[in-house]
Amino acid sequence: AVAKDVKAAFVYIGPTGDHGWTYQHDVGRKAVEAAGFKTTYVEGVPESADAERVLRQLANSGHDVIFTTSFGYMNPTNKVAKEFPNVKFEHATGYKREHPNVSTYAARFYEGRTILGTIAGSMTKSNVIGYVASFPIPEVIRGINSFTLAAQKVNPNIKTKIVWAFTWYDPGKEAEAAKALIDQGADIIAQHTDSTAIVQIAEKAGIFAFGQASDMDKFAPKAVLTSVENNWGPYYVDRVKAVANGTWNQKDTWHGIGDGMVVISDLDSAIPADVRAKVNQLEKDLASGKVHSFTGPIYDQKGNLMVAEGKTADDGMLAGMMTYVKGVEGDIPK
Amino acid sequence: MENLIKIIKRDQPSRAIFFLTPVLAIFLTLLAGGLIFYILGFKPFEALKFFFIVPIADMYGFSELLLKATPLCLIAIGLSFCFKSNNWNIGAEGQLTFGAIVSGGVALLFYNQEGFYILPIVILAGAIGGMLYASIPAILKTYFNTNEILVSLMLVYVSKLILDYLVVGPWSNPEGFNFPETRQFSDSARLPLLAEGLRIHAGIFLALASVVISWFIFYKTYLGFQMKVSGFSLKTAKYAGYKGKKMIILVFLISGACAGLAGVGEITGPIGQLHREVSPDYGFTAIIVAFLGRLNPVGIIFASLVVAITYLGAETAQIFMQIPKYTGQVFQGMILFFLLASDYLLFFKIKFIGSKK
Amino acid sequence: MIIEINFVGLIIASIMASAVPLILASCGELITERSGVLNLGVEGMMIIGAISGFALMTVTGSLIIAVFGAMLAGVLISTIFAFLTQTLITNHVATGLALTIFGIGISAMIGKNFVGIPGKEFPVLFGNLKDAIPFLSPILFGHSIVFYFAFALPFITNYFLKKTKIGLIVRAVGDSPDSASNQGINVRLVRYLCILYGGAMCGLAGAYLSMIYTPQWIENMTGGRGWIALALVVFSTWNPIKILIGAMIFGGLTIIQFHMQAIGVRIPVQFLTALPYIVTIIVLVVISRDSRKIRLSTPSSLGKSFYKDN
Amino acid sequence: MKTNLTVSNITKIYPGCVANSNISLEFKSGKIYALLGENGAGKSTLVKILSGVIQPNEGEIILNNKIIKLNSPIDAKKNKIGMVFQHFNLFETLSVFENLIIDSNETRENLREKIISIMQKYNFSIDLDIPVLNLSAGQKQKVEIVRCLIRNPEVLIMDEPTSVLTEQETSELFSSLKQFSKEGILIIYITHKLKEVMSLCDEVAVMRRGKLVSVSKIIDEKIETLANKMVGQNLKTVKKKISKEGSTEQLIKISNLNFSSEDPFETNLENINFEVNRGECFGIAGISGNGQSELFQVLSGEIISENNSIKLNNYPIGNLNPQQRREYLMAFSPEDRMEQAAIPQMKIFENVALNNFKSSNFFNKGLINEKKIKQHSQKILSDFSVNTDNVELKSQFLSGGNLQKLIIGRELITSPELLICFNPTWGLDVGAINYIHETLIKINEQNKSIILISTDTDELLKLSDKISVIYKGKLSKKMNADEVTSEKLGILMGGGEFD
Ligand SMILES: Nc1ncnc2c1ncn2[C@@H]1O[C@H](COP(=O)(O)OP(=O)(O)OP(=O)(O)O)[C@@H](O)[C@H]1O
Ligand SMILES: Nc1ncnc2c1ncn2[C@@H]1O[C@H](COP(=O)(O)OP(=O)(O)OP(=O)(O)O)[C@@H](O)[C@H]1O
Ligand SMILES: [Mg+2]
Ligand SMILES: [Mg+2]
Repeated sequence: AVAKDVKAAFVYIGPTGDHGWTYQHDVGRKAVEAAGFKTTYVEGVPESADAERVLRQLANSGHDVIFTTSFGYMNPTNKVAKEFPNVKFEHATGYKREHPNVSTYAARFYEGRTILGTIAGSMTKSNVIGYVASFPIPEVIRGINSFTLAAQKVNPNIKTKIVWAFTWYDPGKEAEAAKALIDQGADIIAQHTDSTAIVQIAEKAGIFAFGQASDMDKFAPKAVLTSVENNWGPYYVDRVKAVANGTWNQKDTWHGIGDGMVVISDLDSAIPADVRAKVNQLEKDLASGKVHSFTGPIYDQKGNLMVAEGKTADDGMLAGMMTYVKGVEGDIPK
Repeated sequence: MENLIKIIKRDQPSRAIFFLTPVLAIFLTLLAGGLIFYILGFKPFEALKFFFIVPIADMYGFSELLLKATPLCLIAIGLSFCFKSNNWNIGAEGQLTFGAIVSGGVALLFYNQEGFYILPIVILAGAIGGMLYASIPAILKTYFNTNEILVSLMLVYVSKLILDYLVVGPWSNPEGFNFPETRQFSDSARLPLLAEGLRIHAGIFLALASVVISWFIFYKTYLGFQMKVSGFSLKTAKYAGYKGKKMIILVFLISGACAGLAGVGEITGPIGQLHREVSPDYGFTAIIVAFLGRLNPVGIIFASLVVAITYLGAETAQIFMQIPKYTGQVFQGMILFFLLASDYLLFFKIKFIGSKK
Repeated sequence: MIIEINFVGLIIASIMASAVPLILASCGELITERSGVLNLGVEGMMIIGAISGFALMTVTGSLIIAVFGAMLAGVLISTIFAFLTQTLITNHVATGLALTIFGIGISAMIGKNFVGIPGKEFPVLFGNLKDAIPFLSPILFGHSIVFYFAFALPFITNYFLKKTKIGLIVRAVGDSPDSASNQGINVRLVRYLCILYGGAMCGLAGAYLSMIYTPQWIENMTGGRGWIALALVVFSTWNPIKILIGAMIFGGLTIIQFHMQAIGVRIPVQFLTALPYIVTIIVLVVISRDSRKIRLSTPSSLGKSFYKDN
Repeated sequence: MKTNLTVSNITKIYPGCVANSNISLEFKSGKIYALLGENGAGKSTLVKILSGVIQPNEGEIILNNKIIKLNSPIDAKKNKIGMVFQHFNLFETLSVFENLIIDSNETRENLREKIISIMQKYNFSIDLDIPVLNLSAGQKQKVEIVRCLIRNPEVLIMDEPTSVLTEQETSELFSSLKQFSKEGILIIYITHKLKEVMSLCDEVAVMRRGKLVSVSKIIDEKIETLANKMVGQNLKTVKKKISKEGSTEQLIKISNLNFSSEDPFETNLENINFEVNRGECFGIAGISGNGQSELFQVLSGEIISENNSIKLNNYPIGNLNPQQRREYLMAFSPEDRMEQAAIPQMKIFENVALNNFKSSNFFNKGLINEKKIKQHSQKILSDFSVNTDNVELKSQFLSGGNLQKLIIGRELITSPELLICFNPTWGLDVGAINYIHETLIKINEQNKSIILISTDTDELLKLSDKISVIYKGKLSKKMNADEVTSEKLGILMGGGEFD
């Protein structure tokens, strides 16, 4: 096909303006448009039976590649892919690739959290760091662990207090969770949920926080020290071009800082120069692979060795990580 | 100048108007909808076309309409039992969810088995789940005088949290990396599809059966008669000697069973597993369907199709015209507003007379 | 020790902050219900208030315009309800449900362009006294004007109903619209005004959420608070002071669950989240058992249409 | 100053009925006027126009030589016209004081003083701070009157004020009214009780079917002449029943029947005892609100009681519901025709099906047997001379009298052993009343029994063999109907002689 003829569709779980997960995917979509391709998007598609119809409708109406950007679209994506072998499907954060026209992709957000942990550990005064989490799945546990390991490295006395919000996006709930953590003495808050409510609460309370998914600095200029940005644009442009050139093939992509899928936003001026220097170096080392977020020795909460000294956790272990490392408070909800 | 229009109370509510007002309401909704599209900067006719015609222009689209209408129709039929007899069950969404939980739990027990007996058990479990859940507001209403509107509604939140707990924790797929979903059900626990390539499944027969059965109950049985009497006047029902408490519990159970079946239809039909989002608020939308259908089983069939279109149309209009998807909900609210408003014509005549000086 | 006390004070302040929208909406609905009108559209009116407040703030930059605009939006949307139920004599329950569905839809539609925009900081009063007194300071100082208004409102409402002429008329209409009408009270007008007032308070409650509590717009951000507000009115047996208590209990249960998590209490999170709803049901059951009291405190004409022909 | 009120050419038309047709009347202060007429004559309509509640289609109201427009009750109040309505216009859950001040603009303190002085002057004693629902009917009426007096009315209109009052309360009211009249208040008094007119009023206007029939001085009238004007014909009156020897075979026995209600608006029943023999009519008199409706519900089974407290033919039926009691050949005709005994929006035959009993076969194995019900309904319509033969007609299109005939017919066509009826002729006109009375007498003649709960003492005296009075949920001793007088009943109804 001629390159310009390729049409890409994006299916979003939330509204494009959420300044979190969906917003970043839409930034990626805009990059695809800028590269000269036509795009369509459908926002607010529930993960119920409706997702399948939307996918089919998109596949049916001349789209060549469809990006399904939420875990819950995994089964519908594979199902519709079977019926439309000529359409390429790209499913974010899932693991099923049942047909040759389905690829999966995800980002190594945990690398970003290593950086956040380093900053938090260096800057906390109360030694209590709050962490608002969404769902107890490996991705989130991995984030908590890499964050805590990094923080401990610079400050062995810190504790990470976790509150599970059981939502990816519910600002009211996230705000209440953040408030509870602040009342419990946390002076820095990290989040693995998508709204900007938490950084806003931190701003009001006069403490520090980290943005998630997008650069949330403008929502809380004083509180936000930095954000871990999801940068899907390069990948999307790459994959759509591959479709256009006929070079698209099934892949399982897991990119981190090195490939630019995970980006650390500008560091806030509140971060002291020495910490800043350390972080900049760490970012480079993570990108080059010189440093790995999960380098042994790593112990779990009970003191059992998870990763031996000098070893790093392999991707299989990371993908199924369902235990806290030492230093994280509480249990993983069952 | 005064009294250009005179409003007169009708001696007898007109039967023709009784069935015409829903049509009028739909017409007015289209009109107002066109206006909203125009204000939002879209071409009204094109938008309405994408909203109401394109989604069902082909066989597949039509089958999707039926698929969407199936749960709405089932729940609305159940709700009409409650509404007809003056019981305000607005927690069908919770009953649907709980039905899905119970039937899903049973289906998961059989995840690695096949057998003809599995599906009936799963379906039955869903109906029972819905009934159990509906019995809570019913029992609290009959024995503790508790407001059923609020209780049934609070229980919606609770059921969604129970589902959440189960799919995140104990029932999550052991091979699924702890993602919040269960195993896929075995094929024996899935409702059979009506045609290859379409998603429309045997659940539609449950809906149709509910229509026929409810029509029969409403108009041909003592139970239906008792419900009608209770709906008009609880005092009369008491005087006639009807067992009021039993009736309240019964209509809630029927309503819960229908909602539970709708839940079964979703999870053993198009979804095939339990996850956090079993229903996009079918339980609430079905309230509109029940009213639009005038609590009449045949009317509910048409109403469920009309309301189902607003779901599909909202998607199509978004894909092809970038019209915000919420227009669907706005349409649903408007239909109900206009229907209620046009009911005025049932009881009042509006007469245009010459102006007085 | 001072830290401990402050900690409790902080928690109480958080609970109060989360109770504000409930108090506002409940007190508004209470007046509506006292006039005999059951408006189940609280959720819809709140969400309209939330988007209107946020949108006006973003567009005009004026917090005052935004707050009053949100109340006006609540009034406008409740006018639909008033017109339908009072002029066209429609069923209160069905109309209220339609209002909620419509409100959620239209707010999301309007709000499309306002998603992901940061809110403006809402000024707080007595912010400088925040650390002045242990325990009391976080409770008393450093809140928005809406916060203080909300905690005064139950008392104002109580005074209004018990001591003022108009309050008496509202109660009379709710008790017996026929008698009121024969006394020359314009029942329809009174009910219209009570509905619109309820709309204004729900609008304000919504604006509090989108402008102060979590200053941004998110679809469906009221998250069922409207229904809780309705339950609180029953819970209070139509007594504004008890609304205060109910809202604090509900707000407390909502906040405490996160603290229990942070402390490490091993109860499934979903159970903690469900707790406020379950407690609400239990409280409703306990209160409703005393049918004598319910009968005496429920406005006699609640939910019944009034039609006068002549 | 002398007040002078004139209505001229008042016409009020309701869909399907001319309630007032071209009425002209003149009233002057210092006198008490009676407005007399049978049910539906249009009396209430006329005074509702005078008090601004409704507006006439045509005609004028002239007060002190000025035409006044009464577009709302407020206008009437401004013109110092006060009205006490036929049905209480009070707010039950508000306090007496709040009820009194609701339409006034003065401060609470001033009003309280004023109210207390009015109450002292006329010797009314009512606690101002208790809710109205705790008051007796007589006290409620006084509240209504005080509410008018606060505004120093020049015109005071009373619409059938005595229907809920005891004899004593009535005479107290009359002396107050006479006092008001002496003080220069113009009084318009509505009633269809002739004796009251004779003892209270100076002039009388009689209405019939919306038209003014006559205006005359009371000294020129006699009860008989007024009655004829009111009814418009020389009525054949139903023969008062001759108490025959009667059977001594007991049909129903009520013993130690108690009921305590959770509803604050209801009356508790205390230790009710009575029995009714076959062929006997047992009358229960009393002012409304003294437990009649609770007693009716207990007897019909709408409220279940202790099983042995009600025995029919020695068989305990206290915990049977109405449907089960119908199987034992009991029948019930409740007070509220439109909201309880029938459903106006349903068709005649559907309303007939409300009285469902096994042998009727209206419902067979849970299915509706429409044919059977319609046949049965047809028979009721013809046997009880309801003026339609269309069983598909919605009941709301029947007039009050015809609806009552349908209900009584429905209850009687099963040939019950015992009919329990509650105010069976309430709101009906004379023709219909006669028909119902004849029917009830016929039942007794067929050796069937009746329990007649009624607030109309004339009716009770006419139809009953034995009479008791219910007062505050207690039942008086049983008396032979031919030995009691209406005075005696009056005393009992007012609570006299109830230990
Ligand atoms: N709102 C109404 N709509 C239609 N008809 C009405 C209305 N109100 C009264 N009527 C009719 O007008 C007629 C006169 O009624 P009105 O109440 O004046 O009679 P009344 O003389 O007061 O009788 P009663 O002794 O029963 O109180 C009756 O036939 C009644 O049915
Ligand atoms: N308030 C009202 N509103 C509407 N219609 C009414 C009203 N009151 C009475 N009607 C209708 O007016 C008609 C006459 O009613 P009403 O009870 O006055 O009859 P009636 O002439 O007294 O007959 P009967 O002698 O049988 O009692 C009936 O059809 C009744 O339904
Ligand atoms: Mg009258
Ligand atoms: Mg009549």
